[in-house]
Amino acid sequence: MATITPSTAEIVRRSGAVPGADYLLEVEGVRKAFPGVLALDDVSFRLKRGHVHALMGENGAGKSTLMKIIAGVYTPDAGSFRLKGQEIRLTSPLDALRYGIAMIHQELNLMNFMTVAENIWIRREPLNAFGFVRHDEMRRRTLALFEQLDIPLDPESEIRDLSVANRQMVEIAKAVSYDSDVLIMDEPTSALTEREVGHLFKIIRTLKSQGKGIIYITHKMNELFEIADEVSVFRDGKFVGEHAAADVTRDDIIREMVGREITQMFPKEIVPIGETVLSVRDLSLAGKFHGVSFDLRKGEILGLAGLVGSGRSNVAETLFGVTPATAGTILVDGRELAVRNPGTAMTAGMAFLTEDRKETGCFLLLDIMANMQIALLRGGYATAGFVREREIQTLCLQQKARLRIRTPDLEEPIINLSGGNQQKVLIARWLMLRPKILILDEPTRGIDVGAKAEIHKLITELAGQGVAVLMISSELPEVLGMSDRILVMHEGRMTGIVDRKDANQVAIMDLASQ
Amino acid sequence: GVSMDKFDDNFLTVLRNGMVDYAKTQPGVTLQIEDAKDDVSKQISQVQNFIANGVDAIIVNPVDTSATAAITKAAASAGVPLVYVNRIPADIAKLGPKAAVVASDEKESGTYETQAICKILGGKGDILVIEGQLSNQAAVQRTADIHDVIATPECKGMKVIAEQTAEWDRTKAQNLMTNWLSKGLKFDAVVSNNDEMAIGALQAMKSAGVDTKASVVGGVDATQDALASLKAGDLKVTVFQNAAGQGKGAVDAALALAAGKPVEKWVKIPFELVTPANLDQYMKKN
Amino acid sequence: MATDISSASPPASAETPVAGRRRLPPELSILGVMIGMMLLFEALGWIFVGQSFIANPLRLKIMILQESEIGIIAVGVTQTIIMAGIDLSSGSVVGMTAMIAASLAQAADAPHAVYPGLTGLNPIFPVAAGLLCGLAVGVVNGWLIAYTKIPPFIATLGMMVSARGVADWYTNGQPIGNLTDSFADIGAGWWPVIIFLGVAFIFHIALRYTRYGKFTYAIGANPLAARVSGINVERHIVLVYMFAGLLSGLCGVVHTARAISGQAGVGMGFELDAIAAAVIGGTSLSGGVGRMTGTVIGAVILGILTSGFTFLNVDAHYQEIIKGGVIIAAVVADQYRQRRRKSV
Amino acid sequence: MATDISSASPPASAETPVAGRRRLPPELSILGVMIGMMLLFEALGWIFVGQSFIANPLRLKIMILQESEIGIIAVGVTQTIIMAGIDLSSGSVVGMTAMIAASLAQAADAPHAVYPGLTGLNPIFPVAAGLLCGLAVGVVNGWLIAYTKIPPFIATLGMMVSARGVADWYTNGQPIGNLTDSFADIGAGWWPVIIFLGVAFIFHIALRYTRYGKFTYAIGANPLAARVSGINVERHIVLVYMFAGLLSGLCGVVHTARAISGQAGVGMGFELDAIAAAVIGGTSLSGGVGRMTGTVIGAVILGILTSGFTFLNVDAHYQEIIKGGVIIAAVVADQYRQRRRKSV
Ligand SMILES: Nc1ncnc2c1ncn2[C@@H]1O[C@H](COP(=O)(O)OP(=O)(O)OP(=O)(O)O)[C@@H](O)[C@H]1O
Ligand SMILES: Nc1ncnc2c1ncn2[C@@H]1O[C@H](COP(=O)(O)OP(=O)(O)OP(=O)(O)O)[C@@H](O)[C@H]1O
Ligand SMILES: [Mg+2]
Ligand SMILES: [Mg+2]
Repeated sequence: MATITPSTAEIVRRSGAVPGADYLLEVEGVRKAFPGVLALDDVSFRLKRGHVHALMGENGAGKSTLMKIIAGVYTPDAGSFRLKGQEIRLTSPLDALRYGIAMIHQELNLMNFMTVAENIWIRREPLNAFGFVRHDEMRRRTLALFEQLDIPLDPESEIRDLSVANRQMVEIAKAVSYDSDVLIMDEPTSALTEREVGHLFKIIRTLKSQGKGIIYITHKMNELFEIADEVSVFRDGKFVGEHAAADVTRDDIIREMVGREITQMFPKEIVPIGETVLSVRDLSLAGKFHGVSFDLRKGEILGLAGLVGSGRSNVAETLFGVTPATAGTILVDGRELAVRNPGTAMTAGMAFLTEDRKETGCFLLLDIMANMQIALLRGGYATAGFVREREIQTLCLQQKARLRIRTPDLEEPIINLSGGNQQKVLIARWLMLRPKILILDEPTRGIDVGAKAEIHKLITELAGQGVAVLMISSELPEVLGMSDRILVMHEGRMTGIVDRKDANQVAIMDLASQ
Repeated sequence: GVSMDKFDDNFLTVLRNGMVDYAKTQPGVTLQIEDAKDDVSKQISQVQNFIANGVDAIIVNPVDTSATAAITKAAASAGVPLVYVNRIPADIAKLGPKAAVVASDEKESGTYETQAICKILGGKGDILVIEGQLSNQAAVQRTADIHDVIATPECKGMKVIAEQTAEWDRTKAQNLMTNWLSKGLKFDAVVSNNDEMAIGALQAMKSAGVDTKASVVGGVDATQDALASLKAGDLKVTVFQNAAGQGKGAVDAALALAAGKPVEKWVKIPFELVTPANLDQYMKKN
Repeated sequence: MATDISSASPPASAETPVAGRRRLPPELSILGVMIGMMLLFEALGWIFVGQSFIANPLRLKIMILQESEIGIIAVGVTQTIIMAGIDLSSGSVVGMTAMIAASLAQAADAPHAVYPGLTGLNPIFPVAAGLLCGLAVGVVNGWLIAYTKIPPFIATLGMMVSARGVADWYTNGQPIGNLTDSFADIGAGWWPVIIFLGVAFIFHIALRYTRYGKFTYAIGANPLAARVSGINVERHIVLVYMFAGLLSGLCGVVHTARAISGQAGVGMGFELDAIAAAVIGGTSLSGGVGRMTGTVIGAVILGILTSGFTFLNVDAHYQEIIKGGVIIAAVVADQYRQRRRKSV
Repeated sequence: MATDISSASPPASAETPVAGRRRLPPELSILGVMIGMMLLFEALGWIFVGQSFIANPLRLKIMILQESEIGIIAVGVTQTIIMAGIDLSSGSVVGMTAMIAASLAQAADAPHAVYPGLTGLNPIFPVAAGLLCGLAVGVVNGWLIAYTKIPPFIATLGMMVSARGVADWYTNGQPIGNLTDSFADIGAGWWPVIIFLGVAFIFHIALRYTRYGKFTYAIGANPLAARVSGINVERHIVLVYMFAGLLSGLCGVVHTARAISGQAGVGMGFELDAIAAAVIGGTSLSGGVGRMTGTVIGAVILGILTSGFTFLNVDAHYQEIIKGGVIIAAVVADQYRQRRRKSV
């Protein structure tokens, strides 16, 4: 087996393809086991030059794992790799980058305290003759890159000051800046709204025309048909099929992914709407949003739509007391409530699924059980301080089964779960509370089609049981499909509330950019 | 200005109090006492701070006797009188006219202690040595003294069977002694670099059921606890270093130098051996 | 390939936890290192000293007795570290509470009593005073960290300097001797060991099975998420540091009783030993990870080292040099074993 | 409201980075605290002592001179902390390199020279020996941390114990005196200050303007992201600890020259002071945040405190008690000012 040492990476990259090699990247027989889990089992995969190859599969199917192997982050137990027909061996991310393989990771991987420019050019900073970094040049290059990609960000701002969506855009810019032949995108749009997605697709098309290959992972079906040329489907760590995107339908793929039919994506049921449980009047948070007012009634699902950075998440955080309001009133069951911290909100019957899984959601080092039960412990399930483990374990197991969380056991550290499964654990955390008012910020981020339908059904069920739901989502079909009414925001103002019957893409987008 | 090696040392506390008490009896004398915390650089800095503040004389209880050159130089070039107390600086020969030393001869302490024990044992026996902090000169010196005494013809029959450090600390000595006892070591005497460790060793022996009245344990410093132990018949010997005398002597020397009067280069304050026989005359002293 | 959770029927696999997957507690590995270390000394003992290292009750006792003071504060320090904090003040608080407890524990016939009117008291009083002082310091530490948001390192460093100052100032550095026998009994025989293991057990239970423990881990793993989950993070921080302070006070009392004397310099450097015991035992300084059993093993490992070296009569100078290496080697071995087991 | 990055016209806003977004360097705030502290002592000076605190060149010199040794190692320690590590061994390495440097710097007429054949050497040799030893220790630290993956706390703690052992063992605890004048010159007058500020400047530049610095921050902020970006994380860790070791060696040399003697106990506790200087100066123990200028200011703050207390003739017992409080207060003030500025 002719293996090429990393030092020849550049040569491989510069040289043309081996005659007869149709594929940019060929992966064969990859196997990867984690303790207790066989994440990939004899998987093969091929990527054509100038094509977008989509990867589909349920949460935990092994998509990210395969991509991380290709990007040199994990070492596979078995498998061979060919780049432009030449055998290569990947031992570190640096190797992969040298071979011309760049990746946008599912979990954001940025340096919080460094600037946007520093993050993008890390290890490739422009230097002057003395080896000093040329900050001006770096800034110039960043601006040039941003202009090319149409990203409106200041290269000097620090990552920690950016919203999740903007961080995602930085990741995209960083990956593009490597000018690599193979670009892997692991759920790049999970935090983006339509506008940015359109944006990203423009970038992808340009790259395609330059003859690069793109591996694209998503759980959003519509994206698949918009951008992909081929699609490969994975199930339970195995490769189950490759198709030309033009030859298959949505249902075909879903069937292949989950092994059963999913009939209805947004199983909205009209349930009786009860009395008002939450009233918000002129709620403001200085510098973030102002003058937000709405009523939320029993059994109602209120969607919250808007562009990225419109302040939707801020409203939710303020309602829950994460960032207490600077003005305005919150009434729960008609009584005014001074929400100073999440504790008071929870006592009043609220629950809040945050949008940033990593920062404000998961306790990454703790096990699944600890992650699920934490909110529950506040108000019960303990006798004289001693946690009633049995009862809680039963509850957790119920949630695990109901949400199909893919894990060997509840003692697994949550960090070892796939992104979508982590999200499910967090949803379980709040559902177990049996809240009166459920606030969901991007609830189905990174969740596969099958599970998404399940979660939608669950939300509808809860509404049927009289829970008032406030749902933020950047996926317009989701908001349109699920909500009884939709509140639209733009730059910290609410621009209107639309009823389900009047709601459509155009009306919402109109309000969102008003 | 006074810079002390450290504040939380019993002996140096007595010395310091000796200075303070004596200074109170002297009209117009105010002391500013600093704690060098066993740190040479801190001490040098303190002296420089004193000079910056324009004190009339400086008393230094050196952290490191070999590192006094810098202090001597600083004081001499600023023309401030300087008195070293308790420990003899290595550069004693190079001290200028406005400098003096008030101290006991450290060689005496370990020597007196070991000689006394040698006498009790009749010149032969196995001994355990508990050392102070390994990086501390008094510890190094006293341990060396022990070996020197054993090398003399009268004490040739003595043998060191184990030698370990307990870092001047009572409980560490308890631990060390218990570890030795657990090994079943047979010994005739324990020679400790100070009283605290000697008492620790005795406590360990007591709790292990060893008859401490019949054992031979020696220390240095003649602390209150040591004297009490001596009286109770546990400790057999300790060595008294006249801390208060050194403190008083240092203030005297500093005052004399500040007034322009000549002072002996080394004002010697002798060590004194304390045994049950002469115990009473020391009970009130430290 | 051990398990077959990749089965296509999720509900089934969700209900039946797969056999053979039971996780071993991570401290088993460091326990292995500890046992290995004892066996090594046993072997060296037969070779060089001609006696058994382990089969000696007195040695087994001193091995843990000599670390029980460190151990008591390590119980508190471990909790602060799990909560992604640290407690540097513990050693100084030991010094401070030792002086305070000693001053209230003097016998009626003490010649230079600190409080001549308060001699010969029931040991309850000095013990209570020591514990309360420790507790108060802990509350101040916790309050500073929780409400002024300064790094725990700085808050407890400041407290470390100040508490040592108080200890030195309390009697101008004079030691306090002539303590009552009833007080001294607290530090006699097996008592320090019993107290150490007792508090370790209590807080082991608290960490594993109570809300207090779950909250401690949660805050250490992700304070933001803990807050969003409704935990009163500030109050809990105060609570944990309060316990740490209380345990430092307890250590001060035990130490004083053991030495039968209160000394200002006591406890110097204890904080580092305590942190070392915790970290050797597997507690992560970045928070969220750690167990009390690990800390106990960590403390015992330090004790084995000290006893082992004295047992082999290693030259005091070489002891130090080797000791550093052995600590590193123990943790490397632990790391290695854990990693290997993981990949099996 | 500060920025308008969510504006609907991206190209325009991309071209014109919005004004007013430039962050003020965070160390400005701690500089303010430092100046406030000096003014406070100035005011107290006029009230209680009747002289100026600041207008005294000798005092200004000693204020920084007395912290310059701590400062030199703090330069290295700061970098390890920025990289989310720590270096506890620095103080012991100072002790060890001090002994080694001193043993090679003895004058030809030294009575009990350690190496009688190697006296009266050019100061180049002791300096080089000290630096190389420090460097070697640093490489070992870095290697352990990078390749065995043990926590930096344990690796450097072990090294701290071992290096102190080597220092004690080197001449069995005997101090080494009678050094050559040419060697002693390195520690005379302003030299320690110049060396401190010199290395601080070099590494300030390195951290801000070179790839070395960018990598250090990146690894500290997010080691995974650093690895994924193609940084050889292991190699860089070794590099940073190597520099930290080198600087400890330098401090050992400077100290020996300043004290004109090598003593085994030297440098005890320096590591904590150095970490304190860094943390007071705004370096975060969780990594990714910190600046050399902050560390210099942190060291100077410690110096001001010491000089100020001596100046006011505060009783040494109270000094300690107050000092702890003042360190806390300084950081609280810094925190408060920073937060206020942020929310503006
Ligand atoms: N570091 C790890 N340790 C243990 N198990 C892991 C680890 N990383 C992933 N796994 C497991 O491997 C399987 C595949 O995970 P992977 O992240 O590749 O899924 P995915 O297809 O990307 O899912 P998602 O759509 O949710 O992102 C999952 O069962 C996951 O629990
Ligand atoms: N952690 C943060 N630090 C500073 N500013 C932030 C942070 N997160 C969000 N912002 C800013 O706050 C404003 C509102 O953001 P918010 O997240 O509420 O909007 P959103 O409509 O929910 O958008 P998104 O889809 O990005 O979550 C934006 O301008 C964003 O840049
Ligand atoms: Mg994934
Ligand atoms: Mg949002």
